[in-house]
Amino acid sequence: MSFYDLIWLVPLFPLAGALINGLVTHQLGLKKSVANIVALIGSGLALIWGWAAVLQWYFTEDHTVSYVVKVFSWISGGDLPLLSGGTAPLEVAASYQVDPTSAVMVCFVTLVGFLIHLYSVGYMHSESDKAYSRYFSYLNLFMFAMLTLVLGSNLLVLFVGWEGVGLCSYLLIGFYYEKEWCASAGMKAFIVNRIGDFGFLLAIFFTFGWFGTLEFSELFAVLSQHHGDALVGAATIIGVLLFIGAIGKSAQIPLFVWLPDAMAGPTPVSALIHAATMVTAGVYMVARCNFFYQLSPNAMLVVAVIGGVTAIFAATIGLTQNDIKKVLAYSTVSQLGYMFLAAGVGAYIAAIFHVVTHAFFKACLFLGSGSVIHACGGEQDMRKMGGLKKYMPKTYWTFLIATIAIAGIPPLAGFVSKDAILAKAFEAGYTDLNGFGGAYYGLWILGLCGAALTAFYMFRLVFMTFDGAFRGGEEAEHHLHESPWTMTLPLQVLAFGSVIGGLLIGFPGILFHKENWNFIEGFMGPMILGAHGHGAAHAGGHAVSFGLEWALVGLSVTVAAAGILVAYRWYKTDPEFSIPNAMAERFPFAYKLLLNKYWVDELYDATIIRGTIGLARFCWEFDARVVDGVVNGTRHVTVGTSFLSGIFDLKVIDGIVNLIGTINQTASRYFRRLQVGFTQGYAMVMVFGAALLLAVFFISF
Amino acid sequence: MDFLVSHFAEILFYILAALAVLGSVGVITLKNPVNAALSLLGTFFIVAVLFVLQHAEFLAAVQVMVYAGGIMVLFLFVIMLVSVKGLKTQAAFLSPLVPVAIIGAILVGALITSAVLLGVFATGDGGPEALQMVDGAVLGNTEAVGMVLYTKYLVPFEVVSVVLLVAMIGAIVFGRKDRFIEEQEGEVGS
Amino acid sequence: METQYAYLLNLICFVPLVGALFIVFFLDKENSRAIKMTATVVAGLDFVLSLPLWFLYKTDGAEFQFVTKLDWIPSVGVQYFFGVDGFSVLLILLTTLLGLIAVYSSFTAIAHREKEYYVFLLLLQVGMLGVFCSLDFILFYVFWEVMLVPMYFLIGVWGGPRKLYAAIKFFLFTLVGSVLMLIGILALYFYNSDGMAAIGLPGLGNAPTFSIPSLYEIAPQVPPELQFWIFLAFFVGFAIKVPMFPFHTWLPDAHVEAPTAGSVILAGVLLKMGTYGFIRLSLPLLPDATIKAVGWIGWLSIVAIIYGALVAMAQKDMKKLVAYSSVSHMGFITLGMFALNEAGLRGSILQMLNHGISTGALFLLVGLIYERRHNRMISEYGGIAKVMPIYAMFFLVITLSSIGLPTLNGFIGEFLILIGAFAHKWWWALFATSGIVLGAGYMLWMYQRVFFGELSNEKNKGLKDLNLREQWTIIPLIILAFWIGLYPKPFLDRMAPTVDRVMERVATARPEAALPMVVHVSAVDQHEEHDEAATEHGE
Amino acid sequence: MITATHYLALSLVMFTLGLIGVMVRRNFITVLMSLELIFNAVNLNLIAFSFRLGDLSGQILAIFVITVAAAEAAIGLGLIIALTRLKDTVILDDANEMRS
Repeated sequence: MSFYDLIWLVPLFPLAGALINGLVTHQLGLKKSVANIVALIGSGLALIWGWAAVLQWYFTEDHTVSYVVKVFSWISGGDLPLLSGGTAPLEVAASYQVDPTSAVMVCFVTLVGFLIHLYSVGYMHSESDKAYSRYFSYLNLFMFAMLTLVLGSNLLVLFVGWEGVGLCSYLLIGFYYEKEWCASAGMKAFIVNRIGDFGFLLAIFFTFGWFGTLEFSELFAVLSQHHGDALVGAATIIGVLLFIGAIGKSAQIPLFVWLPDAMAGPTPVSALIHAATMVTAGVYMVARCNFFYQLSPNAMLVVAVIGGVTAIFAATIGLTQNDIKKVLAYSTVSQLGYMFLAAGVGAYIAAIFHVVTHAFFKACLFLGSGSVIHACGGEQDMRKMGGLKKYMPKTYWTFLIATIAIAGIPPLAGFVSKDAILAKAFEAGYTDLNGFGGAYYGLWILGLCGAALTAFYMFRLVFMTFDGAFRGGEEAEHHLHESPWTMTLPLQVLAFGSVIGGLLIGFPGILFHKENWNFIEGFMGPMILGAHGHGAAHAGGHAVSFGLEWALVGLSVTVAAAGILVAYRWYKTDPEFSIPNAMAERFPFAYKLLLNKYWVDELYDATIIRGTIGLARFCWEFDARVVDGVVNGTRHVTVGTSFLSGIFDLKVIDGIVNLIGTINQTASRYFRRLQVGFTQGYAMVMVFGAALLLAVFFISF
Repeated sequence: MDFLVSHFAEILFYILAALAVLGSVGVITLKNPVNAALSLLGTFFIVAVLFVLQHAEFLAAVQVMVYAGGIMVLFLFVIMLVSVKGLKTQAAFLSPLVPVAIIGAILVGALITSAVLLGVFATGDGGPEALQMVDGAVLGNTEAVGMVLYTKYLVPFEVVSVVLLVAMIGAIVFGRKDRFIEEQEGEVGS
Repeated sequence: METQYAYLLNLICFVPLVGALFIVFFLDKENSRAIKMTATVVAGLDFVLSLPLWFLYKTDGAEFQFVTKLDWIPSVGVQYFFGVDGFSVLLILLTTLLGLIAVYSSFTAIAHREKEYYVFLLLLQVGMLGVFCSLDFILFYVFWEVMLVPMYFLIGVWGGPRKLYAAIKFFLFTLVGSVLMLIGILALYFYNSDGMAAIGLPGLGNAPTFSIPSLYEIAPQVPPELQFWIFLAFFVGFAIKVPMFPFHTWLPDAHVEAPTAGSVILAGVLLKMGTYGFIRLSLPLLPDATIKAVGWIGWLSIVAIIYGALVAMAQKDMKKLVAYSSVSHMGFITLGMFALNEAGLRGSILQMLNHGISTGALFLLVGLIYERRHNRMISEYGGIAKVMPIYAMFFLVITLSSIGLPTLNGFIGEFLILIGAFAHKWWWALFATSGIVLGAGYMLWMYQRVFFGELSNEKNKGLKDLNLREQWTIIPLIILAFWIGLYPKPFLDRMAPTVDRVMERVATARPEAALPMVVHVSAVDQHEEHDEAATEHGE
Repeated sequence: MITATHYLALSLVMFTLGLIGVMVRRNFITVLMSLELIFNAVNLNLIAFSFRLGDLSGQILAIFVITVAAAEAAIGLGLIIALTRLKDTVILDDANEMRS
């Protein structure tokens, strides 16, 4: 029994940690230290076991095939008719798998996760015991969900992890539930994710409908044989639907509104969930299901276009934000756009590579901003900060390194991965991939502009917070202090990671004719459908000439440098930021547009949210009036008929009885006159009577 | 003259009939009860004659004795009693009812005639002679009647005598002045 | 016909009756402690007795097990015919569990007239168990009616302000339904024996019998027109009970006015009567009509799902919201059922259990807060999580189970139903999945307005958290929720034989009412003589 | 030749006149007299049939009729005397209360 045979222990450790913290420490209100130990053990064991399993698997097993470990058979739905005719048994197993994609993800998720756990120990120290244990239980639960998502061997287990992370983000965003806007931010995140999951679920049904199985390995096998265009239609539908799920989870264009609000949660949460791991789940899913996208050019285009547009769109909003975490949030959305752009052009490995590097420096940025906020007593507005360089040297240096990395300055990680994406985008345009060359060119240009903007607003952030004079109040300045080691150590590790990570993992071998040095390309190669052999996207040799590669590198570096210079010019030299303010007056509409995030939130609120509530109210009115009305109507009808029958009974039948009474009365009134002792009258009556009798006798006779 | 002789019976009957009708009308129309009584007496005699024509000699005798002699005397006696007390006897007719009564009477009369006409066709086995025969020997009507009365109709005869007795007692009770009525009057007066 | 352990079934069904009678005669009104203890012991005993059913039921054994068959009215063919299959075992366990929880959750809720309350609760239990066990139409109908009366009193006497209106509405609605059902039963009965001279329909001439299994045999011979009318009669009876879209207005009133335990059982088990009826009676007995009806019932269920969710979103009263949410959930169940494939049916049966657990727990939770604050308006609450953390956690878990979060029971049922519906008509799944999003919407919105935000309302400050007894009304349901969520295999295996048999019986329908779901039909000549053997097309 | 019909016709006329007399006259005595007239008509009828059928029972019946008539007249006149003592009148209309 090797480590990787028990791979399902990796998600189980944090789950155990979560349960212990949740049920034991929280209920009994034990001290913080207990919660610390339990949480750290939980994620630490996952880290150790995960790395051990991956390494052992790496050295003993064949990399080109995924090693599936079936834990137990989860759902069995009997035979189901398929869209493609025939029937297939619905047997979904709870099974995990180890293969290059999940290996990479497991490694960086466990590492970053553990570091953020360590960081949270310091950051959450000011919370009450109960809240503290509750926080760590949720964090461990998140680790369990993320690892399940990453390690799942079929779409359904992935979906379990998918929803699990959604739940944990809901719980952690809404951690400070006393504050109304925190709770509503949490709910907003969950519902937007749920809308994304709507697409994901349909994709699962279509996958089963067409292929009769949800296992990645089986799907990979089935799709790699089918070269005919029969499945292109199916692959497109499934690809687009899956991408809808990814949009919801990774906050792309239509469904990105929840990520900026998600900053309401504690900063380590933002770092872990909304920077490093959860939001990248969408990218992982697209990379995992690359076989769908490889078969349908339209789906790939959709991914690329949305990715590119989101990148530039989020970058523009990031320019004007004043809240430090909002800037980082929009930068995350923008970087995710880049990852999807990479996936859209067929460079799934570059996308995953950017995920890893982004995890390092974005986590470092968030944690840095966390320690800044921690120091400034919860203040998040950059305009009230400044000159923190002197007070927090470690945080400053790690923050600066991460900013350089994200800006895309060589040799740091950011440059390596972002440049790879831009190169691939250019190449797609150049080789007219799937006939959409023009679109890919446009996206490449957008990418370049985005890179410039990213460099600009990141350095704007650094200069505003760390340089110049402290703009916060006097007493705030007094307890500006460097964060404890538990917070700075993870910062340093992550900064180190963002420096060497890039070269170590994905060395740009192409530039130096040493393709095999690029560890990640080689490692994850077999996972991509058609990577070797028929691959329409990028043939073995490079369509783009060698010289062109270097030109691209040069271009992206110059663009980044330009961004930094402008930022330096505007924010570093004059502390009153006169130029940006002047720019703001000259283009008031543009400034307001960007500041208010293109009013997207308000738009959604007015249309969708108000619409559904209005529709709901209308349905309720309809229900109360019409459907209930019908029921009450029948009630009134029955009551009415009973009322009528009551009246009928009263009037008609009683009426008859009374009538008879009155008849007698009136008749008697007349007859009385006859009976007055008028003897002759009697005689006459007798005569008439006799006559009558005789008449009757004769008639009948 | 022979016409008279041959039709003597019919002519006699028609005269008697006319007289009887006249008498009856007189009884009804005469205002003064005495005159009416006399007219009734005349009618009784005419009817007695008719009885004789019909071979009911005993009956004619009885008619004359009982009716004319007895009942008429009673009537006249009562009329005298009434006129002595000076009671008003005029206003003989109930004007409004006269037409109704007449129509009613005619109606009843018509009905009875039709009944009778139907009866006319009834035929008996004996002839008129049988009225006088007793065990085959023509004795006379009275003997025949007596024979039949005391043999075949003895029970009704006794019953009728009882009726007469009861009538007598009744008449006496009405007739005499007894304490019961005074008490009534005394009581009413107080 | 496995008759081993048959006494067990009769015991389960009539132990509550004995208990109720014991309470009526031997306990006087005053000492409520004794009444409560007896009621709990009886309900507990009933639950313990029903546990062996889970283990003794052999999935590969005969269709109906633990069978007791005694002549009741032989001249007409009515028998005391008790028997269960996998499907009924699960529902019986749900009933006894919810019954036990209902009894010991209403200790503090009910103050006046406890004696009658517990008697009615136990009688209700008898009625429900009887329905699930009986395999004879008349016995089934008797228990169906017996069930109504105690429920009527539970709502009518211990209910809220508009209790009489709600009780009468509930009673009349269900009664109309059950009467129509009776007509359907009789039509079937006469057709089976000596036919209906009145409408000139010749009977099959078999011995007159009401036993359901024997009527299963003659089901294929019933002419389609007659099947349609009987199906319609059954449909109205069961649709009112489910409740399906147009007949659902009694549910919110009945729930809002019923006492906590009453609405737990009403939601937990009574709503399952309708769907149980469909699967036990309508589908197998009337194959042709079922296939024809699949279209419009599908649409009705989709409307129920979306309409129920939307109306739930607009509610201000917590119980009404949960009531409308159960209309939406039941819409899922009927959709799954009429998708007429194995996954759909399994999903709908499993969802019946899940709905019983999650909605039952929701009503318990709302009842607990109602006991403290005597108010169910969402606006009255806010920030409760601060004062009652355990309650908040329980409520969260149950909410997540009801909106179908994976690893919890709701998801398994919904997934199977949706994939079944998808296999039937792909756009069915499209609409139904939107129901899930709406579901997440209104439940979390309610959760947020009640539990998060500041503790503004003064009255909420003093609320004390759940004591041990109250916690133990919810914990078993949460354990079940996680168990079904994580390892539903034992449940799915137990219901598998029932599903297969129902599917076989539905497949016996005539070719012209061909199964619409199999997309491409092989070139079977549709219009050949219809009583020629129905060729199995497709495979 | 005089047949029974003639007598019957005569008795009919007398009967009708007597009847009118009873209904029309206001004087009690005259009413009684008209009554006697009716009796005579009946007798006439009986005798006519007795003659026609040759059966004596007709005459016997007539005898009985006469006796009854006598009894009736006695009673009637007794009434008149009682009436006159009470009401001092013999006009039928005034005697219209049962009370004495």
